Amino acid sequence: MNRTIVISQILVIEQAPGWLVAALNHAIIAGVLLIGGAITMMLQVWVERRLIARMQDRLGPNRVGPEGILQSIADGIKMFTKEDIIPRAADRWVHLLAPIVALAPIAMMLAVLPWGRGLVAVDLEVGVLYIAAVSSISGVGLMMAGWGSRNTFALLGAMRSIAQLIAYEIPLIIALLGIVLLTGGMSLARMPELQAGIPLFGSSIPGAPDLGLGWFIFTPVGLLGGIIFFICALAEGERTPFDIPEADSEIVAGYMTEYSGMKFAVFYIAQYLLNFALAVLSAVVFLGGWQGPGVAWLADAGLGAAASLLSLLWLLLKAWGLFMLMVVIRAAVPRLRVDQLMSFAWKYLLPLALVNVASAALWVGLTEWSSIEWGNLLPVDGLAPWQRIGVAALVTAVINLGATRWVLRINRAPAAAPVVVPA
Amino acid sequence: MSDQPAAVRLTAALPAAWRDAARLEAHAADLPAVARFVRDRLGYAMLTNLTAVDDLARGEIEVVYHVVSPAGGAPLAFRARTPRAAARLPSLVACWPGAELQEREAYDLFGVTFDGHPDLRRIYLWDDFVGHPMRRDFPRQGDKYIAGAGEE
Amino acid sequence: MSAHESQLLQVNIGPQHPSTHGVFRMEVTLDGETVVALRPVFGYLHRNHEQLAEASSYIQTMPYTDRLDYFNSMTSNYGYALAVERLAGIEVPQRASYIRALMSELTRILNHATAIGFMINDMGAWHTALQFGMREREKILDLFEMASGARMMCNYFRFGGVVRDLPPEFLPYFDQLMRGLPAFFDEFEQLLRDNEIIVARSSGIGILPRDVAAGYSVTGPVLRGSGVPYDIRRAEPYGIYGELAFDIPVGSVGDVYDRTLVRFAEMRQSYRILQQIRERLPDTGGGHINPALANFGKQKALRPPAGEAYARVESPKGELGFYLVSDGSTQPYRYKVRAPSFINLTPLGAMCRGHLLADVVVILGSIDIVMGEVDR
Amino acid sequence: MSSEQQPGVIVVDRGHPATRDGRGLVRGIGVVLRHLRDAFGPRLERPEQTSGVFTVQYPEERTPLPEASRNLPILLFDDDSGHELCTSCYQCERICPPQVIHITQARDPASGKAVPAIDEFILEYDACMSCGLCAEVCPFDAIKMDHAFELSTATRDPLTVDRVGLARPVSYYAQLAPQAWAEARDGAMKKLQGSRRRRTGTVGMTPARAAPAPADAPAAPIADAAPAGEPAGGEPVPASDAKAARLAAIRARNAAATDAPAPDAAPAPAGEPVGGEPMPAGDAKAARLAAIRARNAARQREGGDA
Repeated sequence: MNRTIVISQILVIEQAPGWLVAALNHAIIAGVLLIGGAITMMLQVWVERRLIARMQDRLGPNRVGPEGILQSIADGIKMFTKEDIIPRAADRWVHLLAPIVALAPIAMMLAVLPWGRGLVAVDLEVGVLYIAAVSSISGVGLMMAGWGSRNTFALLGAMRSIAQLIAYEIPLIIALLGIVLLTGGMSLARMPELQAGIPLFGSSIPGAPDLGLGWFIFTPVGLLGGIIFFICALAEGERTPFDIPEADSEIVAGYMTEYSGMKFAVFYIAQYLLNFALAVLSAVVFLGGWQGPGVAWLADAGLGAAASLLSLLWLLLKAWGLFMLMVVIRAAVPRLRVDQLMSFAWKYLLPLALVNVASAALWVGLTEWSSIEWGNLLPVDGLAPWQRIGVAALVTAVINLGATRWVLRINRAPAAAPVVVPA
Repeated sequence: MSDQPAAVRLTAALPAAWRDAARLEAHAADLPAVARFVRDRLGYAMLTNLTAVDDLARGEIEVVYHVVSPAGGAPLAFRARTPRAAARLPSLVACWPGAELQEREAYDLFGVTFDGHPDLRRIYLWDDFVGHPMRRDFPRQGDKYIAGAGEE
Repeated sequence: MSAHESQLLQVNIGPQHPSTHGVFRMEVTLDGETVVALRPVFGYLHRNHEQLAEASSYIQTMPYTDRLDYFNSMTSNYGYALAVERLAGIEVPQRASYIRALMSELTRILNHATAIGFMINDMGAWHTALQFGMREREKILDLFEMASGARMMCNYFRFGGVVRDLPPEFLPYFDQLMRGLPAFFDEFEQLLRDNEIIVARSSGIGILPRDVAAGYSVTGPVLRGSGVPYDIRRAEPYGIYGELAFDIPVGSVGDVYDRTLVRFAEMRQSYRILQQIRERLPDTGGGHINPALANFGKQKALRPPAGEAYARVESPKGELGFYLVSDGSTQPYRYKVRAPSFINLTPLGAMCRGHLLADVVVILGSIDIVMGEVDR
Repeated sequence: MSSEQQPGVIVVDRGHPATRDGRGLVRGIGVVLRHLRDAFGPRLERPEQTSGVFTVQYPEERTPLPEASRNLPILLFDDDSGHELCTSCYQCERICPPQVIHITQARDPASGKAVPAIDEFILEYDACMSCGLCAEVCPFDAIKMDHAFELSTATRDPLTVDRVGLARPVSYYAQLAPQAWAEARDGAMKKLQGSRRRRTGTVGMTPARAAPAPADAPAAPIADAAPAGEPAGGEPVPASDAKAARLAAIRARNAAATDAPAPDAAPAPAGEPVGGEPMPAGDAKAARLAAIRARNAARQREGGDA
């Protein structure tokens, strides 16, 4: 990673002790990320409300600030000044800690995401593993909230959220695993770098321009993986149609039922931040992250800072696009029932994710193994890399398409015997 | 109001059941038999409306049953009377499950006890309410319950 | 059965809950998320409407009937006016009957559009379907306001007719609305009907089989969804409904999905009826009210002869009946409302048993209740 | 299924399972996106449109109210002479379903005889349900339904509106409902001439003349009823205090006479208004009700002071 400029290296202060420099660097970066996160969350709420309003032939909040853009700040002030209620029967400390436990891991997720060319706060070699591990901690916070509130709705919501998180974490991670196989590493910072070049073939064709479009979503493995990952991200982030833990029409607000004021706002922030983090993650892993037309050109022209800025823009554009897709889905569809959610995870997503991992392995074999490793059964040595990618794409496309059709067909079984009112 | 041929058939088939055949007023004890005949033989599958009427002058409560046939036509009304002081009638829930909430309503507001009802509780008023407010002699107290509840 | 011991969970859904459509409570006993028992609890909105009516003169009750089913005050008015007209033997001129039917069918469209929207909301959608329904409802309410002076509490009907004839701006607005309605129906259906999630959430849920539905006294789209083609507009036609051509949509399974589809189809049938009414309306005669009762003093002093009358109309929610007993005075001796929302709740516990908690609100939504009518 | 054979019955189509596998969801998203696009286009203005923003930005934009629109009752007075059209015939008080109208009749200061004019007219806006029966029943076209609906207040007191707050000139109503007034005008004015002949001095003249012209200020009843700011800290202003007491007194006085709605009562003749035959039980009951209300009002005042 010789081209990577880690932010912390910008702020080298001569003659300062090393630990102080490191502490300052981390504090600044954390501050930037958290403030950015808060602003992002406010923008998200505003964008969501305005967009959904338009889809419903309304205007949405348009009073506070120009076009209502400060509405979230007004809401935030309201939240801050609201009375903080702790139910008498609640477990005080658990009730208090739950929002923090829910928010903290999500803030930690922001650290390892590559925000642009050379813009990564912490470059972990095991970024994917870290994300998977940290994101599941926030489920503990939800369970604490539901249990600590001593409210039946909250308890039901907590149970649902745990069941949902566990069920969807598996296909989510397996979908990531396919890409891990393709990239041969778990570093999130490296993933965008491997998605340069042109669609499908990346930079394997000599002489082809580096458009920054070699996104994994253009490969069959990445396409299926991306779709699975996005669906799981909806479920992880409790977005419609998977907002079952807080199904307001059924269990009022789920685990948040007994929360008010600032603690409620913390849950709210946690949720939107998680949605955004997952959108960024989807963009990084499947949509090329910060790659995009122009980045490589600027970098080659020696304009490193401009390239970083453009790459940041590309990433935000993709992440916001995915978030808006979430918004559109929220406007258009109702939520699933908890058993349908489970069966969707286990009967559709998990088998497809497993098939996708197999396809990914085949892809790696077809593009990188030599004929000897194939036991001389496949004479692949004579082919150019781009030809081998073409073959791999064809094979994996057939496998993935067939698997999808098969999974859809076997699950089209008649529903269980309906419950009938006794005469 | 009542469908003439059906009423005629009903009175002819159960001649002993009537206290006042012209109004299709049955004896309380014969009510289930009348209901079964109406439902099974005359085809009135739906008990559409159950109304209690407090006849203060005669000291009785009349319960009017409006039944309709899914095939159409005007509803058939038959009725039964019970003394106000000890209002009891057999429940028709076994015959028409749709009577359940309506009998509870009559019990709550008029104090008619329906024998054989599976779950005869007050439906609108709270459980320790005293009296049956739709009876004609229930005092009309204005907004006593809003602010004057502490006294009296 | 599982080997481990489990405890049942008691959950009170309501009286304050987002999906109880008012102040309604359900005591639900859950095993995990499966409903073991469900008891509806009523009375939070009870205001002794019937006693109020027995202490008022006949016309004074008319505005109170608006408050029964506050979505459909026009049909509530219609039922009450019909009962008093039967009791007192009042004739209704032809034009008044047409206006009444016009208002009833507009009411049906607005009720079904919002009822479906609310039910989809109960399924967890984010108000989109509801907003589309509300948009059309607003237009219909504009019409109601032109005619009656109020959007929701119309108080438009009088004994022997309606309070005033349609104003001149009514019909042009109505024609425009009619031009837009088919597009609304199509789009609404496109948005909802083939949506996999809605189908999955509603088919096979809350089945009320055909052979028990009538026994439970349910009426309206709930009964028709169960496959019984019972519609008072045809079973016992009132007003001009005997002269109008329309079909009765029925379901085949009797689940939530069938009820929704029946509502969809009924909106289209109402549209058909409205077209026929619009065609004939200019040729109708007789004025908007029976001349003998055109003076409000006559309405006020109405003393129906002693006797009883039961009149019912097909309100959008089902059979809305009014039972009146007169003792010859200016006040009814007995006034009883047969409220469809209330009686349609009879099989709620039976329909919900064995389903999941999430289905309970959907089943309740598919019954389409209004608490003003349930608790009276 | 037998219903399929019946004429006039259609069995609804439960849809086509072949269109599943997410295609329905995509169509739904398509509908939503179409609305998103249309919402940036022209506003929904004609009822035939089914897309486009249909909401109104309320305080700045208002949709015109149709002529028939009714909100709360007002009392008309003649622009030229300032005479109120009301003759205190008690018809509206009797018809009012929630019983929120309270009238006392004016008396000739010299002879003490009742004249066809009001001494006080109190209307509880907070309990009025805007049914419009009072306007319909009024034989003198004196009470009409207003279009003003922005009547929210911080306390309930200003919503008990008296003769001053209710008064509106005839021209105000004529502008609200030109057509209805055109039909009613001649009769109403003729009847006003008749009742004016029996009034003397300032009896029947609206006291609202001194107040700002209500036609310019639709929210006049509130301004009139709560002069110079809202009562602060729950301490009732003396004016509303007095009004509540006066209201209780009127109720107690009228309760006996107007207990049962008299069916054919003509405009009340001179002397104390007498309704139909008062029921023996109703008399006592109504008096008790008035006493309860007065007591409640008193307690509320005590609570407010404490």
